[in-house]
Amino acid sequence: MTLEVRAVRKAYGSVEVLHGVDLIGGGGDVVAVVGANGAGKSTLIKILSGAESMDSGELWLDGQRLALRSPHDAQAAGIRTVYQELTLISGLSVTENLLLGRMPRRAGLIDWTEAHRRARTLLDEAGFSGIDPATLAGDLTVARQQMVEIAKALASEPRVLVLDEPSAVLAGRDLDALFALIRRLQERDVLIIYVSHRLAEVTELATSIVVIRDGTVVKTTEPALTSENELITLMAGRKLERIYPDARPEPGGELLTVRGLSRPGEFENVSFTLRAGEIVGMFGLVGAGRSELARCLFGDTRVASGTVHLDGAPVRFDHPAAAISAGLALVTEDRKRTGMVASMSVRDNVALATLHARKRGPLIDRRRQKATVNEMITKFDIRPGHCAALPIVALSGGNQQKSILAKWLLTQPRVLILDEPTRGVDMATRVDIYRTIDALARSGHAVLLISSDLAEVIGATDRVLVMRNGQISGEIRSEGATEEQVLGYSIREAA
Amino acid sequence: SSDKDGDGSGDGKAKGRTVGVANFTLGGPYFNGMDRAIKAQAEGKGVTVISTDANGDAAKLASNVEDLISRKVDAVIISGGPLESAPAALNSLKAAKIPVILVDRKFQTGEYTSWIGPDNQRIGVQDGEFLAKQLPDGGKVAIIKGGPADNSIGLARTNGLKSALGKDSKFTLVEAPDFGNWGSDGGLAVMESLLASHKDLKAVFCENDAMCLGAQRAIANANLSSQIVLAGVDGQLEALQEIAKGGNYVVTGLNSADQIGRLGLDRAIEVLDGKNVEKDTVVDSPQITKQNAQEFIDKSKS
Amino acid sequence: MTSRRLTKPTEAMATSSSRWPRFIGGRRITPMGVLVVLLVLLVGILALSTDGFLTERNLTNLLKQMVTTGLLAFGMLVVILTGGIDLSVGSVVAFTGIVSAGLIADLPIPVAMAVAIAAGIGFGLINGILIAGFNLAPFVVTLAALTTIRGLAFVYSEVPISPSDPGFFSLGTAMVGPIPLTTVIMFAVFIVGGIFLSQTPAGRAIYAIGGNAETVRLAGISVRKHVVLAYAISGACAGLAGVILASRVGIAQPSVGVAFELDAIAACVIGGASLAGGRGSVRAAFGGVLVLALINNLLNLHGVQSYWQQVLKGLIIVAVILVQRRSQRRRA
Amino acid sequence: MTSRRLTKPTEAMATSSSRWPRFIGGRRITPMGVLVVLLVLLVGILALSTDGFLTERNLTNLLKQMVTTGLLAFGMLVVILTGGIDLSVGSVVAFTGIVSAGLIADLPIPVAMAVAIAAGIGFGLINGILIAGFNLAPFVVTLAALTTIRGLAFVYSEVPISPSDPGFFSLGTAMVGPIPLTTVIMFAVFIVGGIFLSQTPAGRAIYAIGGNAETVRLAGISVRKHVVLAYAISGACAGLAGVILASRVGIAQPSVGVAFELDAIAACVIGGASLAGGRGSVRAAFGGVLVLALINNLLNLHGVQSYWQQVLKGLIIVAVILVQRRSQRRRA
Ligand SMILES: Nc1ncnc2c1ncn2[C@@H]1O[C@H](COP(=O)(O)OP(=O)(O)OP(=O)(O)O)[C@@H](O)[C@H]1O
Ligand SMILES: Nc1ncnc2c1ncn2[C@@H]1O[C@H](COP(=O)(O)OP(=O)(O)OP(=O)(O)O)[C@@H](O)[C@H]1O
Ligand SMILES: [Mg+2]
Ligand SMILES: [Mg+2]
Repeated sequence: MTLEVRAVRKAYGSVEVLHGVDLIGGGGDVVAVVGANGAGKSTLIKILSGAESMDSGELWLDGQRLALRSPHDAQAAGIRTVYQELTLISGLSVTENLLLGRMPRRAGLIDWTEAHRRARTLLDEAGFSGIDPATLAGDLTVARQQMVEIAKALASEPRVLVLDEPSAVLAGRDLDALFALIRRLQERDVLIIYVSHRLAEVTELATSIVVIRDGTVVKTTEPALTSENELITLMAGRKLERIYPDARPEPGGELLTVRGLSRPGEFENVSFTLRAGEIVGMFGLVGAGRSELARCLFGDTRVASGTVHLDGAPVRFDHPAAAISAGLALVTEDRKRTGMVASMSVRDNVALATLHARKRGPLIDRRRQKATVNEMITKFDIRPGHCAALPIVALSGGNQQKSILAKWLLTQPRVLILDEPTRGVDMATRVDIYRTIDALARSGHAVLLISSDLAEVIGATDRVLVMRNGQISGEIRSEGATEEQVLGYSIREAA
Repeated sequence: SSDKDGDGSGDGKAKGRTVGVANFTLGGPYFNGMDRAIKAQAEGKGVTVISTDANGDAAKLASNVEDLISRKVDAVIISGGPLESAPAALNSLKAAKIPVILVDRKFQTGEYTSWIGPDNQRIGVQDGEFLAKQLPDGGKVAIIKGGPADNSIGLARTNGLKSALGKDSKFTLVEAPDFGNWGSDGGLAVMESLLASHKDLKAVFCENDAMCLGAQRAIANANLSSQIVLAGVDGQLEALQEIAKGGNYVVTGLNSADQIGRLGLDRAIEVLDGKNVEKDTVVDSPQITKQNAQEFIDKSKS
Repeated sequence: MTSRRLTKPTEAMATSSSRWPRFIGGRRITPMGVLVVLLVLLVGILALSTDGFLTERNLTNLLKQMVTTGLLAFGMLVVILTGGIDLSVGSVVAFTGIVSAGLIADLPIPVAMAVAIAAGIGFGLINGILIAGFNLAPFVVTLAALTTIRGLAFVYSEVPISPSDPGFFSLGTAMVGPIPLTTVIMFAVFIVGGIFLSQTPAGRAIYAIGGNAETVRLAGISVRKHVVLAYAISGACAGLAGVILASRVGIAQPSVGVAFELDAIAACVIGGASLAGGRGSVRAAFGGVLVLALINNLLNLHGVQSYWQQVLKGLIIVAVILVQRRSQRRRA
Repeated sequence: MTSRRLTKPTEAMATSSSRWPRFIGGRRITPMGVLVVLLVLLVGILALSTDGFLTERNLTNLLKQMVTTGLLAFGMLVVILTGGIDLSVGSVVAFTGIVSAGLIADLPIPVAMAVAIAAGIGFGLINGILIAGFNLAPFVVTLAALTTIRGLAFVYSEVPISPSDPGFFSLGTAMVGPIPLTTVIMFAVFIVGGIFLSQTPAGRAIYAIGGNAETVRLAGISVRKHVVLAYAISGACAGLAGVILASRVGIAQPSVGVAFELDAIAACVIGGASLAGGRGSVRAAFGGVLVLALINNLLNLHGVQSYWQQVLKGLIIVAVILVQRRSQRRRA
């Protein structure tokens, strides 16, 4: 079984985003597709899955030329895709989501017992036994929704399984479960096309690696024959001398002090401090309660008990506006749902948190606003350049993320809380982000970096807090800390 | 269940009579004037009135009547507005042996005890004849209709006018394409459109006064008050005042909701007292012009 | 320090649950519970505050009166589940009513009625094709349909038609034991419809489309077909309602049915349906129909003056959905 | 509304795929282009097929007759941008009209009118607070308001009120050169409103809320405040429209304004506004108002029978939005 992608070209309107991409893989292969944000990975995948049509080029599966007019065609050909965005129907049960369009019937009516049974087996086979098929998809955590997506793709016994950044919302055990699944599929002679920004995974899983830059394949190689650094250089098109910034000078006085903070059912008795000029990482498995903590600090949910001090003065934020004016900023984990306004332009999105900042009388000073936004676009190298007028949905995931970061930096925060800021962000962009927060820290700000990426949570920070089941289960100086230690705190039972 | 209601009316006598009023709509001055008249008359007579409003929905009228029956009213007055008939309502009333008085609107089908109302055709004719006198050398006369012909009240009025002017070759009649929906705002808009395409109008006939009042304003805005006269129907107070002023609002035919309403209630009581009553009573519709407008104003105010 | 900083947990709950209620407490809340309490309450008030309520006649009236709204509400629910809306039902009621009354001059009554209902389905199909096929906004398409179909009703006959043949009334007046035939028909529609929505692939697809049409398409299910089906169902219900109404009133009017769609929608939402699509239940929608009917009955039996009835009806509806929202919050 | 956004991931997806390509090359293609072509077309047809059209009187009529729909449409647009809808405007028109006419018995005319408009704003505030504060479905809240406020109009006065003081009519009849004062007011509202929506923080916030309320809240902007503001604006426009209409007709009727909301909504959507919120422009909405006015004028000048007018009006509206949709597709 072989899948061949030959010289695929794709343009959106007048902009060509794929300039003749080639890719080949056989049964049991794991072909990793890596590339910077906006390189064209998702576009390529949309073409493979029939969601987008290609302008020129050919797709061959087992010596047969494929003409994919719709996702349905692709599925008929045995190509199944798990997209970057979650597509489950939150109002329906996991069972119905898994068997959508293939529900078992008796006498024309749906046979629910049989349906749940099949769903159960699907989840078990995929190794996601923890999920109850009867629950509503919407009631599952983001991570588990991702797992259901994957199980759903497997339901039709695909010959080619395409995964677009599946690990973005997974961590710890969930990630292990995914890898185990991929290995099992390899044995079943399934071809897996795997898009990820986590190079560690890629080198661990892939049988071959395709590096895309700006819509062209710059190299096809194998883990054995390459290194993470080489890959990063290829993706970025330039050498990234070092990923993480140098150690910062000793931090100053306490800026944010949290004591015994609790919200029933979310987190309990959380205490820590952020000092001026320091970057503190926060690691935890999905569901550990980090995002809830972040939202609470930001005044989006009320403090049930405990105290927060800013510059030694007690503060109590009843809504985000209060937190923002006190100098806090929160980049949320869920870009689509809480990060951007899809119907608006990049400019409107970037300016959203500072609408009142640049005004002439009661009116917004459009010229100054435009100038400021364009500054940020260049500063963060948001692609395509001059995208201020484009709707933000036209940007690739990573560039959307950069736009949101820009929005918050415009509020000139003193304490910056980042919840999974590099989720789905390529290495070059990550380095930009690390640089930016490093610069912030050096100029006396405090940064709380919530992340499920072990390397970054250690590498980019001064200290690491680990959360488990809503409690701080450990704290380590990043200097010389190992991933095992951190992971240990996040799973070990008694601390 | 009908004998149960029999008892109802029995002890009904003891604690004073209850008369139900089924209004097809109260969304217009004429009809809620009717409703008020019935209530006013009832107070004098120590009769309780339960009034319902179907908001212009025939089915709701039927169910309202059923509700009234459930509430053991002794008689029902139906103010059917534009309704042609209400068989269901009449049938259930018949089944419950409850007398039915129709006011203003006589139903084509179905059994009722007694009807009191105007002769709309006649009013139209009156207006027509008056206009004929008013405009000796004829001219173009516009007709503003209230609504579709599912309401034959308006139809009768217009036909009345046509029968008076139509045969006279001096007159050309133009019907406005759009309806005035029985309201002043509608009358205004329709008149404005009319004036855009017919500059040479001599007179306007509206199927009710409310529309005429709007039309009059449109004519005034177009500075044509001296050229175009108006003729309406109903005797709405504002119209009477305009007519009394002696402006271009020259005539209307009284169709007194107040009078009909009061007579309606009296008729209901007579029936309940077992008197045998006239089946159909046409309330005459005196023509109201500058000469007699003031006295009708005084009447309606008293 | 902590001890001094005790905050009312309710406060915290309120905010947190208003955020994403569905993620805390796990279990999903149906508005059914609230509805039942509400209905019991209404019935209680009616029974105690009026003597007319528990009479056989009044109850029969109630059963008759809820038929039109009931039928329309079911059709509306199906459309709302797809994330759409059908404003044209009131006009369809008028059109099918007058056509059925008109046709029995030359056709046997059942045929005439069948033709009229078919016309209703036809209108639904057109709505559906315009909405799903050309992906136009349901609100505007059905709004235009409201206007056009109303016009057509008048084009068919300016004047009301009251058939002489008493057979025409039988549908609207026949009783099955103590229960009006029309009410039985309505219940049948709700039961069959309930099974359709919860137990058949098509029904589930309609739910799914309201949740995420894209996903449904990717699953190889035709979104178009099912959306068209939904509007056809709504059209069929409206057609049936129109025929029943004409037969019940005994006279068909081209002007009937104005604003009927609003009650139907209100019933669905009182029943907890989400106008965004994907959420709503047949049982609850029927509960909504009952609530509206009881409110009307309450106001009528108390002889509340017409305009005050309107004032109160609006206020009560708000109160009802307010209670529901609150209860969802608390349970969350 | 938040929940609505969350439950509709389809919107976002549909957006990125189908909507976005229209932006290639930076320039945004608004439905304005289509509208302009359409308007030119309509005017052309009118000018050629009728002799009445280009007369000063007819044009003045057009200017007068679009005022009510125009004012309502602007208010409606603001509400629609937040992802809501306001069905109560027709009733507000009736209420404010009759109140203003009633009050001038004891108050100076400007004061009376101001009070009436304030009442309109008051109703808007109540709608907004129920919707944003208690997070109820806009459709049902404003539907209930429609009923209640209509009732209140009749409670205030069952009978029409025609003030004797001619000063009351001046607002509705005064001319500014060849243009009616009321039309000037409407234009003013559109211009100021346009600036408000595109150039002020509050205006941008209203757009953003329609796109993603959750994001807006987390950006430290009060969603509640702005949604309430939107409904207050709609109420104010309706109040103004009511006062103007009463003054224009010279008689205030409690029964006026039924179904006005539908024309207002149609105008917005013909102007390309998305009922899901976040999309729509003031200029385009005004274009929609013009289209509707011209359609009516066309049908009237051709003396089309009223119910045929309804039939055609509906069909034309569908045709218009169909053309728009197609054109968007083709550019894609
Ligand atoms: N629907 C679209 N219309 C127009 N351009 C698009 C569209 N989707 C993506 N693009 C552009 O095509 C390019 C490739 O986008 P794509 O999503 O494939 O990047 P990617 O490699 O998946 O990036 P990321 O790692 O951030 O997901 C980007 O420049 C993006 O702006
Ligand atoms: N806006 C949201 N809507 C629904 N679920 C959410 C939302 N935000 C977080 N969750 C889910 O709630 C669960 C617990 O909250 P939280 O996100 O704080 O855990 P976490 O430690 O931050 O894990 P992660 O952030 O990596 O998902 C997580 O599984 C998360 O996926
Ligand atoms: Mg991507
Ligand atoms: Mg999180």
